[in-house]
Amino acid sequence: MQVIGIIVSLMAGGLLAMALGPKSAQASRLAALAGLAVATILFFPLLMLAISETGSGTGAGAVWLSQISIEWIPRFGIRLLFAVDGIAVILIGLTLLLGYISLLSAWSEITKRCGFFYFCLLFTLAGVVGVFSALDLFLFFVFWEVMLIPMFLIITVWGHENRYYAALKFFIYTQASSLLMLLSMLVLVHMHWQQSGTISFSWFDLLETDTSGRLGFWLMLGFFVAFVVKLPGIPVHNWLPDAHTQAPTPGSILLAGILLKTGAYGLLRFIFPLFPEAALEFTPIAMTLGVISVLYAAKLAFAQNDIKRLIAYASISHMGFVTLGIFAWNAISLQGTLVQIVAHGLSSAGLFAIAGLIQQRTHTRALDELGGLWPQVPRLSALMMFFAIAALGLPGLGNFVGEFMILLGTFQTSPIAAVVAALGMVLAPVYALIIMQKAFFGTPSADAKSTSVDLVPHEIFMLAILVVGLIILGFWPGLLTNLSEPGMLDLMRNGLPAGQGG
Amino acid sequence: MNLLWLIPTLPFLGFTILVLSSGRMSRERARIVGVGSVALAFLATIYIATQYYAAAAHGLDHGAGFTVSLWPWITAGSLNLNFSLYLDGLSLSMLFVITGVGALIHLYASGYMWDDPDYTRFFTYMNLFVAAMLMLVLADNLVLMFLGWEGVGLCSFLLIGFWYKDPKNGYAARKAFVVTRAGDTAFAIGLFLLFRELGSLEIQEILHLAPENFEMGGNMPTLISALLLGGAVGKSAQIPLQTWLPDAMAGPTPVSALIHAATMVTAGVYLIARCHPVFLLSPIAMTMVASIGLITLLVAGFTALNQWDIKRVLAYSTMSQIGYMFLALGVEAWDSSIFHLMTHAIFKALLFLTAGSIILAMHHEQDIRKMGGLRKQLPVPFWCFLIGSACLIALPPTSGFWSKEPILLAAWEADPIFWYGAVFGAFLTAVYTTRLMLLVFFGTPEGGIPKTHEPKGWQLHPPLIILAGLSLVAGLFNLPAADVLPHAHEHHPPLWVEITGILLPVVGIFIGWQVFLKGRWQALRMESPAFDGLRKFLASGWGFDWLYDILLVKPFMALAKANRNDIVDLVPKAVVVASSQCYYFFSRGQNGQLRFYVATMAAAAIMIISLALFT
Amino acid sequence: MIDAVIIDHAFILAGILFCLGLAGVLVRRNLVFVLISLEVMLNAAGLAFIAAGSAWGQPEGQIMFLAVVTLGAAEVAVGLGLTLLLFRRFNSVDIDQLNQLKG
Amino acid sequence: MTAAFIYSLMFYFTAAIAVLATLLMITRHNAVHALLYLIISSLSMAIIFYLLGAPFAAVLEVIIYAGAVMILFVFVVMMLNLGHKSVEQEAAWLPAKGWIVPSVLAALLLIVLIAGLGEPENLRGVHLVGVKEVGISLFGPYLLVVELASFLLMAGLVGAYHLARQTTPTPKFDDSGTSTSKTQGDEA
Repeated sequence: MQVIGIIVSLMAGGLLAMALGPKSAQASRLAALAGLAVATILFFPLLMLAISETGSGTGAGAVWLSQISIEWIPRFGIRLLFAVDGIAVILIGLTLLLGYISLLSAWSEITKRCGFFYFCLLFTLAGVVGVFSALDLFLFFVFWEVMLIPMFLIITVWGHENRYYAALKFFIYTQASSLLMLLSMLVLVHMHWQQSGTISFSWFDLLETDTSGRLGFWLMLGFFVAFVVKLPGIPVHNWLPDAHTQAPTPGSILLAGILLKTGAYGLLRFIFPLFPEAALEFTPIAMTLGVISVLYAAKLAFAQNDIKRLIAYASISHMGFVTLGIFAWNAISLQGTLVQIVAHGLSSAGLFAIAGLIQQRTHTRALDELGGLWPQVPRLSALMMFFAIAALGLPGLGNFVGEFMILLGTFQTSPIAAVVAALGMVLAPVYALIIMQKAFFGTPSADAKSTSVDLVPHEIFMLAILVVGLIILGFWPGLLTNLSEPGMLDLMRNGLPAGQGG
Repeated sequence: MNLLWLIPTLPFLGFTILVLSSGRMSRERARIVGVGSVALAFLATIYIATQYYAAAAHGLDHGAGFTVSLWPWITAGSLNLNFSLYLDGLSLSMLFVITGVGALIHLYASGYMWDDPDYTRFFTYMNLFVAAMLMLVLADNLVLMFLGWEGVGLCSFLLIGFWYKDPKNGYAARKAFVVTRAGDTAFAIGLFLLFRELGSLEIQEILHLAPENFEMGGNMPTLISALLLGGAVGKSAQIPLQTWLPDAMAGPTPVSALIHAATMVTAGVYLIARCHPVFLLSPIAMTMVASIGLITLLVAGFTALNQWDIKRVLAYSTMSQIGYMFLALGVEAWDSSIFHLMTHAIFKALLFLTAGSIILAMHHEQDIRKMGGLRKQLPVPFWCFLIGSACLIALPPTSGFWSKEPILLAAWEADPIFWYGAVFGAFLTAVYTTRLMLLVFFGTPEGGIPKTHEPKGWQLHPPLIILAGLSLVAGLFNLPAADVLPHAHEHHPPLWVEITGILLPVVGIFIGWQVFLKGRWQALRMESPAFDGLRKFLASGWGFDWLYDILLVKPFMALAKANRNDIVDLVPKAVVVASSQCYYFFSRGQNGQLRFYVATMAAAAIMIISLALFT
Repeated sequence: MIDAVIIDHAFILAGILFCLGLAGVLVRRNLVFVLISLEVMLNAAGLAFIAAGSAWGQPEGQIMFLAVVTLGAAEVAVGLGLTLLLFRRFNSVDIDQLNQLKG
Repeated sequence: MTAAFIYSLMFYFTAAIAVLATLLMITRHNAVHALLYLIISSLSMAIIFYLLGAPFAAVLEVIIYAGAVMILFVFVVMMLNLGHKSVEQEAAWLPAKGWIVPSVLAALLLIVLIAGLGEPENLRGVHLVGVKEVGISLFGPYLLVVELASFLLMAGLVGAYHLARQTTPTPKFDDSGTSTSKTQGDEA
């Protein structure tokens, strides 16, 4: 089955890269690239299948494109259950794409211990692909941990000045919350065993459990906390700014581009379908959390002096929209969430790549030390302008389509949340344009670091992929939403409490 | 008719070519691409217009429009928007204004910006602007219009902050973007409400569904039209959100001509004209539109009187003329408001371009106190400026008269107060225009008549002459927009109303002439210290800037500075501190004295035994 | 049965002696005095065993006393050895000198 | 004056002596005085053992406690020549208010212990347990205790010997907290 092939090839690539590491950095880079290439080759049939499935256009295509289930621990009903639907295909595609981007950005930036770096990079990718395709809760948890460790290593080994603090904080936050998830997972399985007599960790069986009581609410909360920590929701978000500022550029791209999406995917896949009534009851609180994180993170982003920290808070603000979209739980807002996830993946990867390039050239991330970069590096600044505009949600680019659909969908369920979140659209340009003003416009301040080297072709190629991706998402979101249509509708039906129509 | 998609794509194509060339293209080629793309778009518009009239000729009922659907854009659940363009009389007339005036301004700009280092970048943004404006006007559904709406806002940000060396321009650009973005958010919320109520965002569908679903004067249509008005007010710089327009003058003059006079600021008027059935459903909204128009035209009139920068005077006069258009929309004089929009685009572009020539001649000096008696040195700009001002004051033969007069009459029909305000506004316009004319071209400033050098480049004068000719002749066109918008019923107000409407501007000219050239009634110039407070208040745009600064900007900045690193971050730090405190407290217990340990053992023994015994 | 009362009082006596010994240990800084008080506490414990043994009339009481005594003896021997070591190293017998292990 | 009355008189009298001796022992400043009071206290304990019908224990107490242990103590006191100057030192180390906490703790413990005693009724008086019975059970079921006792003593012996051995002069540990080891080749 392709997904297992993708995961295995990524891991193999990682191991090969590590093996070749000591010999020569170039060899390990090529090994990593080979691993990723094999994974992409295995991914294409899946994509073709998904496209053909939606070819029928009526959204009646089969939901589960390919499914495989191998016995793993029969006693507890744990199976290697990999299943991929429209949503998973898109997210795996995004992971592989951003894998390439982070590989390209690592080309010049990572010099010491390359082999080990590519090992960590590819294992994180494998973990994330596993998370998107595992439908056995236990397997999901395993991959949830697999993607955490290498990311922690990337930050600790190749990070910037106080990377230990950031990596540890990141690790503790995610680990603690995932233990909560493990606990509620086990109790859920127990509940299922009591109700149906069979022990099984598979998502399909657990769908049937009746989780309407108080216990169901607490279990949902357990899952919710784990995912909100990963998708930084406001109360538990403060690991992200530290992790981002201290992570190396490829690390930030991975972190912002993919790891945040696992939180959003988790919310989408596990909260509503498994606990419909509890989620419905929890919606107002979750919506307020979403709105607060939109506005509060936007205000904080404006106050930052470090570029990467500013972008980190910006992604928290964007992810606040995702929480809103998911808890509105109707067709428009869910498709909007998916578009927002992909668009944010691309735009924040771009922003972080450029922040990394600026740091490489001027050796500083502080906005007040930068100034007047436009005349020195026009191409870099033009691309930064593009990504800043994409981040503030200009129509015609991916972010706007996502945000608009989310707000439109949320307006159906709770108008107040949508209206207040719409204020986020006003705050977005405030923080997005501050970077342009302080770093690129204006005259270089006396002690501003000057830089002569504009973009190198391979850097332009890297950013060009993201630019094209965002434009396609902005003008032809249909390419994406058709793929995820069947999967999303089926998910939505599962997520609605019994008796409520589509 | 299916070449309609060509019109927006031509400037967009110009934009992509200029972006991809990114600096490797020479000035000449950049000029050809930049100006050529808009000129081609104008030709395409003419071609489309001929097809439109041909179709209208053999029997197609006037109101019907043509839709060209390109590809499905956003489809999810019950929402399916597709990327489709819609052409009818209204959008055709807007096309004429945008591409026609736009092409002339581009031609002028190619000469004006000749020795600017970022030549290609300038035309990249200008082409993107024209493409976005065309998309706005041709959009079939409101979300596509929103795309054009925000694209236009972005380009105005880019162009205002074009000379990015000076941080003030950057600030003005960000201010324009954020203020218009506030209006756009109101527009977006209006869209959400519309979608929830009517279930669709296609403009034509809404215009049909609205009368059926909403009852006259109900609070839903009022709310929706208020929100749409919010968007329009943001983009057209009307009262609550108008503080950005004067600062927008920081951009190059052709930008002010194209964006802040002819096209972008009229987007709000186009939106209201396009959605007039929704507005018609709620009289309250109509009066709101009219009153906002009236207040803005008066406020802008007074402020223009006290400005010393030539471009700021024109900016406030633009704000006041758009106030007239809003007033016309409010009093249901739909077609005359669009007509005024067109004529205003022409003569205001003319005024701005001539102001550009003057500034260029005066080595980038914009303060009219330093100018004077330029009529001999700059003949062409002088005559063009004269014609432009005549139209602005709405003297009878010019197009300004033909477009402003029906607005005044319609205002009288609707409500005499509107008429009195409008007429007084006309008088103010006359005074400040003559003031501008006299201070710039007549009289002698203290330092003697400044020496000016005649700007070279053939591209500068032809557009001025064409625009001057157009602004004289434009009064005679009857715009295709008329057949889309509901026909204004014939006005027949009392005779004295019409005469005062015509005579008052002449009186204004006379007063202006007396005060500013002859130096009589100096008190009126309000220069004496007694009026200092009032003059400063009026000059600052009635203190809106100061108000918003206190209300919004300062608190936000203070809040941002106060909470630079995230109080929520203190929670984990607090946990760390608490655990280290506990450690310190308990570790003091190990003080190395044996007797202390024995004592604790004894105490523990006592506790355990008593616990065992008594529980 | 006054004898029974004797046994009870014997326990009370043991308690008193034990607590006095404890007080002695707690108060003193001189290691020798601490050892002496310790002896008394051990003795008190022995008494309790003996009283119990005689109350039930079983020899185990005295056997336990034997164990206590051997323990006491061994303990004193080692304790005094340590005292000597303490004296040689610190030139004084004050327990508080030995606080290198404090937290 | 029946036998029982003499018996209980004897018991309470020796109990009182024992308590008094211990009390005085604790409060002495001079080590030798404390030792003497310890001897008195153990002798009175021996008498009580005898009264409680445990003659073997009484004899044992006298021989080992009063005898052997005391001798050890005296030896140590002599070696450390805790003579006159140590009395003032002892007085300095024992301020009056130093007694408060220990005595409170001891009193509390006493109360708790006494409260813990059960009802005296089910105790069936004093039984004489002769040496024969003890000897039989000692080398009968409790042979292991004897072996353990021997282990214990052996450990004590070896420990004491090793600790007190004077092979190399142990490093002086002055108050500055640093160990000023002057010995050469010391494995430390």
